[in-house]
Amino acid sequence: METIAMPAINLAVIMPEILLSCIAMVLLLVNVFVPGKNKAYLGYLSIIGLAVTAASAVGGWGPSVSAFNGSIVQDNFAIFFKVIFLISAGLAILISDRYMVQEDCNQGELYPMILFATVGMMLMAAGTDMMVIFLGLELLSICLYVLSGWNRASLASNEAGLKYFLLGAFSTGFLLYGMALTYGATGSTKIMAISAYVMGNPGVASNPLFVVGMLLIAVGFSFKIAAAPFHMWTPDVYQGAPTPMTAFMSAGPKAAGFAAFIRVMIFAFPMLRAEWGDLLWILAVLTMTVGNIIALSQDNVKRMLAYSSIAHAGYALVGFAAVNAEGAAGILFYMLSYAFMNIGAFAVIILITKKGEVNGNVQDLAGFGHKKPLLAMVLSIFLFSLAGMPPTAGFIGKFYLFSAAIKAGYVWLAIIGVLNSAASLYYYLRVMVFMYMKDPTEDFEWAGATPAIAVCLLVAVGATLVLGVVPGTVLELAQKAVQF
Amino acid sequence: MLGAYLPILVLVVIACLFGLGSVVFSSLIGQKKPSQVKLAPYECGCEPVGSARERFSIKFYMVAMLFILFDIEAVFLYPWAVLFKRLGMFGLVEMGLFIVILFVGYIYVWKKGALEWE
Amino acid sequence: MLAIENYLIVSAILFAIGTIGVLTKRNAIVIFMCIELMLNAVNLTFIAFSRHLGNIDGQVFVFFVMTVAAAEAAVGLALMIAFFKNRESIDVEDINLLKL
Amino acid sequence: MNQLPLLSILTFTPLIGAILLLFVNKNSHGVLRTIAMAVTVVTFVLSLPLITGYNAPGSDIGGFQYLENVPWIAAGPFQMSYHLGIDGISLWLVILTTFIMPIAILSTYTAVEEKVKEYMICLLLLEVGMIGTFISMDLFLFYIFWEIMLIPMYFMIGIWGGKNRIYAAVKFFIYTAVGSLLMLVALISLYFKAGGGDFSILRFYQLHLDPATQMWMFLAFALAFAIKVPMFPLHTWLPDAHTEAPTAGSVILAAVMLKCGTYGYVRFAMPLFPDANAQFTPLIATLSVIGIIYASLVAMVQQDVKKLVAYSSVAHLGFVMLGVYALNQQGVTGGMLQMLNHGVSTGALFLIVGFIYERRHTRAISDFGGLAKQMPVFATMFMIVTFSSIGLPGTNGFVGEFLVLLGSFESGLRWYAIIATSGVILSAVYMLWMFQRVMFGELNNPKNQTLKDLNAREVAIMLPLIFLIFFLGIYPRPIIDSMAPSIDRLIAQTKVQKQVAEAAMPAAMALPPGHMAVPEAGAAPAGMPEGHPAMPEAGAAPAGMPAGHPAIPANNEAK
Amino acid sequence: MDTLILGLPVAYYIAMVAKVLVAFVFVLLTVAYATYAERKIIGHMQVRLGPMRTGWHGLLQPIADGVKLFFKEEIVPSQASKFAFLVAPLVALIPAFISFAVIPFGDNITIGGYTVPLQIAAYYDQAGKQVFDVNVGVLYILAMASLGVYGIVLAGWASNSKYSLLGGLRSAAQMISYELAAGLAIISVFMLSESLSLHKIVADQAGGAWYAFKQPLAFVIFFICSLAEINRTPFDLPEAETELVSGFCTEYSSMKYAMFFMAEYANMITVCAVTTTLFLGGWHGPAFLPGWFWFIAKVYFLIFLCMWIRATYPRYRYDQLMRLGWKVFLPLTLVNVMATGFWVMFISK
Repeated sequence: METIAMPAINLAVIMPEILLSCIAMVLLLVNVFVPGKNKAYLGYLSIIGLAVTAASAVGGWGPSVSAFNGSIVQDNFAIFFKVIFLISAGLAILISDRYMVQEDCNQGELYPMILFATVGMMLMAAGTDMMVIFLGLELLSICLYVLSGWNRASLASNEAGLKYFLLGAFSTGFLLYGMALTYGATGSTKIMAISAYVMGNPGVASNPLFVVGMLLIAVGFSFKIAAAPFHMWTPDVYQGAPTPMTAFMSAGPKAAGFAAFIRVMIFAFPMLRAEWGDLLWILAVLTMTVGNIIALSQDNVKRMLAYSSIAHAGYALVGFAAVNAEGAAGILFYMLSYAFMNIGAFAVIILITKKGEVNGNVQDLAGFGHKKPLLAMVLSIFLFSLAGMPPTAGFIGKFYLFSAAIKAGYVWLAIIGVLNSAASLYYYLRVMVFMYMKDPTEDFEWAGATPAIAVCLLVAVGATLVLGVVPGTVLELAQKAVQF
Repeated sequence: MLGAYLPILVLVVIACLFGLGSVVFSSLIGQKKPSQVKLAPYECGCEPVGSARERFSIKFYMVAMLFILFDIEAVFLYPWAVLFKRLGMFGLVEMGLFIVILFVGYIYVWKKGALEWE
Repeated sequence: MLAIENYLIVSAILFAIGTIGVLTKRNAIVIFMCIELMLNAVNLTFIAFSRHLGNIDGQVFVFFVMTVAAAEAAVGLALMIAFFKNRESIDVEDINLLKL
Repeated sequence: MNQLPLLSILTFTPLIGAILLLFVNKNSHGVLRTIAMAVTVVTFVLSLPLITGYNAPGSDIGGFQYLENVPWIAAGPFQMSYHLGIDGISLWLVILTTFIMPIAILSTYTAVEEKVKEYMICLLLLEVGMIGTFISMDLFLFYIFWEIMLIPMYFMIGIWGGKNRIYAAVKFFIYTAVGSLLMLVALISLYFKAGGGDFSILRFYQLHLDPATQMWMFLAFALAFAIKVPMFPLHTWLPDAHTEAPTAGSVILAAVMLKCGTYGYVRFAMPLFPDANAQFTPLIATLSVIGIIYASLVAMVQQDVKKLVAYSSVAHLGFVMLGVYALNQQGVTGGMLQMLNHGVSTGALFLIVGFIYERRHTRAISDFGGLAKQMPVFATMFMIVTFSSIGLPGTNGFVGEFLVLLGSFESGLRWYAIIATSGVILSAVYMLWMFQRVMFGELNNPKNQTLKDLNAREVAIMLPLIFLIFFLGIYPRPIIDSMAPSIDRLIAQTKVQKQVAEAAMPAAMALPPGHMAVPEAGAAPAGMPEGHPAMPEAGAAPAGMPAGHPAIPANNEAK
Repeated sequence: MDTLILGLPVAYYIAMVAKVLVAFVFVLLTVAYATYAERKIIGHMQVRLGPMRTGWHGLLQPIADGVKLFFKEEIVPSQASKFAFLVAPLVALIPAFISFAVIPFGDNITIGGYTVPLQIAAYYDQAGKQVFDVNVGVLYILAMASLGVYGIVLAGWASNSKYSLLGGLRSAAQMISYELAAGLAIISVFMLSESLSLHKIVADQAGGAWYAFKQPLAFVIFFICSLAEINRTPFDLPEAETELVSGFCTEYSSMKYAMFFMAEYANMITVCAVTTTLFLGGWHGPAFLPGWFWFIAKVYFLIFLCMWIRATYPRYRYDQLMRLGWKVFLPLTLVNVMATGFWVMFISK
């Protein structure tokens, strides 16, 4: 009886994922074994878990190590993204408890669910086999379907969950079909093997299976990162989902989508660089423009931020279309900044809205700036950062993305990008107009911030400013992360 | 290759013919005296109340869902079982982990009361 | 053995049927079934290629796709039930609370 | 470099003040005002050593002194530094800023009664941005300060402005942001053209770009600055912003922020892109002259005093641009002086408008009349300021305008100068007419009959300005002297480099005859990105293009 | 002689048709007489006689029942979904009859120089070498078994009657619950046999090395689960006459009703045959009798066992039933799988 040769197992490579999964499972059991209505302690435990995982992930910084027969890799690129995911999960958890209590849906499963989604994202960033990427993506998506429909009593949340589910599953179909065709054309699902095959057989670039496969994969990922014209689900889902989950979705999973997208596109289809470069800039222009233009007319702040998040995906795509190290590093940095500023902005929204997400419109913010000056200032900082004004992280991120495009010769793409930024100013400023320049229409009922949210805001503001003023270290790390 | 499944096809055809044939035959020779009362759904002899297409207990859905999830695990267990001896120690440990993870979900479901049927 | 093209054509047709179904059907469950059809078309593609290439990866992929589809089904149906409870309908035309 | 980092201290003192204010109770207005006032005064005092310590013919790099250069961000292709320094041009703008700030704050003591805390914070942050803009030697740093400036100004207009304030604030913000964002793109392109290194303006001065590239970059820079200046036809935000802004805001906007635009031309747009500059000189001169005439005519028909002053700003800035573009010693000196003058006199005008607005809560000219009888001190000061604005000999305005016209007359812009002269006359017309309508005539409006004259605080605000009006008018020598070397350097940089470029051109032209279409407008704009010499790795570049590229000196020398 | 049709000799087709027909008729007869046997056995266990009138000791009773059912009026409830109502019994019946295709019911026999395996879906060439065999026979049987659920759910839903719907749903829930446990229970068999081919599994049990001895727990669980899966007493809740008036088949009459019954008995035969194959050594037995005899004997014994259980055990309550499946059998099977793994890895070596 011959034994089957096992691929080299290197558990150290997936240690962060293992740790986080274990923590999530333990929390899941703790949740059912410990009675009581207050589930906040699970959130704190999750944060400890995330911190431990982050430590374990960062410990792998350095030369890249491939494991499981080249299915998964521990490289700086993945680690940088993992940190982004962990941070966005941590921030999202910090802002969850109060909201969930307010909306009467503070089931303890929330936290393990977020952690599992984070594991999925980590797998997406680390996977070098389309199978692993797919599994990570689905682990993430399935958790997100649940999370966006978390508030069972709210019709909006139901709709968000269902819509996200249907469209997410639909896009998964495309992604998978693309993977299948690519597999058929190249004979492997491993990114390195595909790349080697393509290098060895340049003729494959004209193989319809391969080209269609690439296109379908691009379409699938575009769905996931909400790039126009595949963005239709985003506003509804973001608006309907519970606010902390919207914050989470807009930061972590989007970054994860980019991580996988970059890895697949840059490695697996190196020969088609010219073709997908064109594809990407079209996507970038469309995404930025559509996101910004529709955001202009939004009254609901959540929905406005949803469209703005589409636009931000467009900015990131500008860096992606540049296909150079600066662009990739720019995306990394931008995603990190975006996690801070966007979740921060949502945290403020959470504080403002009352049960049932009443007060979610920009008009409801009238006079807020004078009632709660500190909070309004914090929100303004986030919004300026989202708009890309110095001295905030958002500015540095955009600077890098547009620089990458300019360096790659896409000057006009950068110009479209900055014009879009200028357009986006209008709707970000609109929030501030209401906060500072309009008189309040009704009295604020102020529930007060919890310590957790305060910590979240503090971290987010601090990071937004620090990354804006002294971004050097992080940028350097981002640069190192993209030296594959 | 196709030959292996040809007998099955033949069997299917025969079974279908048998089933259809007996239905048709019985409907030909059976008597037919339909009346409105006879065609009403049975409800212990009373007038039927409301539609039958109503909602039913969520429990059935839970069972279906749990079935899908646990059944899918069999997808992994079957090929593993066939190759289990050749996989050796590694395979055993791996499947042990798999089952442990499964048990976490199982315990969760149990504690949540999804397996209760009151 | 049949040529690979036949399998690919069948799976492409199935995939197209699924896609069209998703785009035209109104009932969320039917849409979901169409999505499952798409996934199964993908599975067929994978298996055909796997067989054609003599490479087991494709079949392994199919295992995972099936698993994922099952998990998706569980979650998706739960979402539909939650929606139905609030809305008394499962028609996608009724998923209209959130509009531009 | 062992000296105190004076410029940094200067820049960040107001920031510290702003942070300090955060911790003060928002209801203790007195404390808030005092702290803000103290901080700006301290800043002003701190800026005085700059004047004494500035060594006009100094031999520091490129004429810059008080240099501070600390590496800041170094990641990827970029190398940004915290690089500060001043030369004769920026020195006086910094002083102007620090000088105007206490005055602006003093003027708000009664004008602003609500949200004092926020207001003061805004003012102090604004000062940080403005000083930073003038002293940055690193283009990236400059851009950051440039943008930071917008934020507090936006809030000042939007929160404390008049009834159209929101429209004005948003318009102001988006107008300026669009321009500066395009500048950002040009800035990044410029950096890549320069190859690796930092963003130092001194390094960029050494570049020899091909004319087509220069043209596009110049356009981007010029657009950003032109919006800020503002030049016709991009001036429309200014009357709105000015009219709606609170007094201190208008003062700062007019006195300092508009100068950022002209400063940008002098520091960046012109010396960096000499060829394009030469090419566009007629256009800019034309626009300046149109601006002068048009704004004067519009000012004439204004019913609102503040709006009138705002339009007069547009006209004055037109003079500044004309002078700067004369590109000779007199013209540039005149332009620079005019920047200072405009700061002083228009600032003063806005203050004066503020005074009466505070009293009467109206700015319509028709609401006034005969105020001179009621408010003699006010009338006197108003008159002095009006004369200064018109440019009567003896006041500062005269020196500047005279030098500008002289310079441009002697340069290639003779005809422009002649037309612009009519602007001087027009300005006299609208200013005096306005003065006459407000100050003289019957004191027939009963509300005006109870007006009080200026109080001590208000006089204290005005006195330094009036002093400066005369000082600059009578004895501008020290300022001109200290500016002269820097201006020479600027002219040399802009002109000499042009000659170098022209000298290099035939050699380059000899290589691919069809390629060099000379810097005609419309020449090879699309080819710019591909032929980019700084990015040989861009695989898409058409073969042969870089070789014939005039911007690669190595090639030319090899031939 | 060696004319090929679709690449296969004519003899193959002859043998195939013969095997199919023999098996089909055999199953049909067994079904018919199982109903009779059940009534007789239970009757005698309860000290009564059972059917006595039709023929000698009621031997013609099944035929009489059949004729009666043929002549019954066919009622299709007015609110029923007509097509589904018609299709449901067929969906229940057909899978029950075609599961036999992969079960080896005897040793190979040789006829006219041809080796003919007594398994419908298998073929040996002239040299006696196995050419093909459905190597995933177990999967095929599981697939067919799960198809049966559709018939019942469809019947319950199509009838548009509350009893039918509830009965159908209950039945479906029960069937899938136990299908799960049954499917997991037999994994330990595959761990020992290293194959999913029933042919190979039977071959492995030659010489009395029955898996029932090696895997007693799996055997017991599988058999009990199988009973539940085919809705046999004590798990016959779906048709629970007393509470649900026959459950999913409340609205059925005539031959359509009969089909559900036939399906149930055919399923019972299948289950017993599968149990025999997997655990009781298939057709292996003392050599003095042919393999197919042993096979039939074992199957009949198991059928008898089913009837015996029916005669002696009361019906489970629904909650007990679900608890048994989910909380007892499911974990037990998983534990059994791991225990088998450890046994093979550490002890049996």
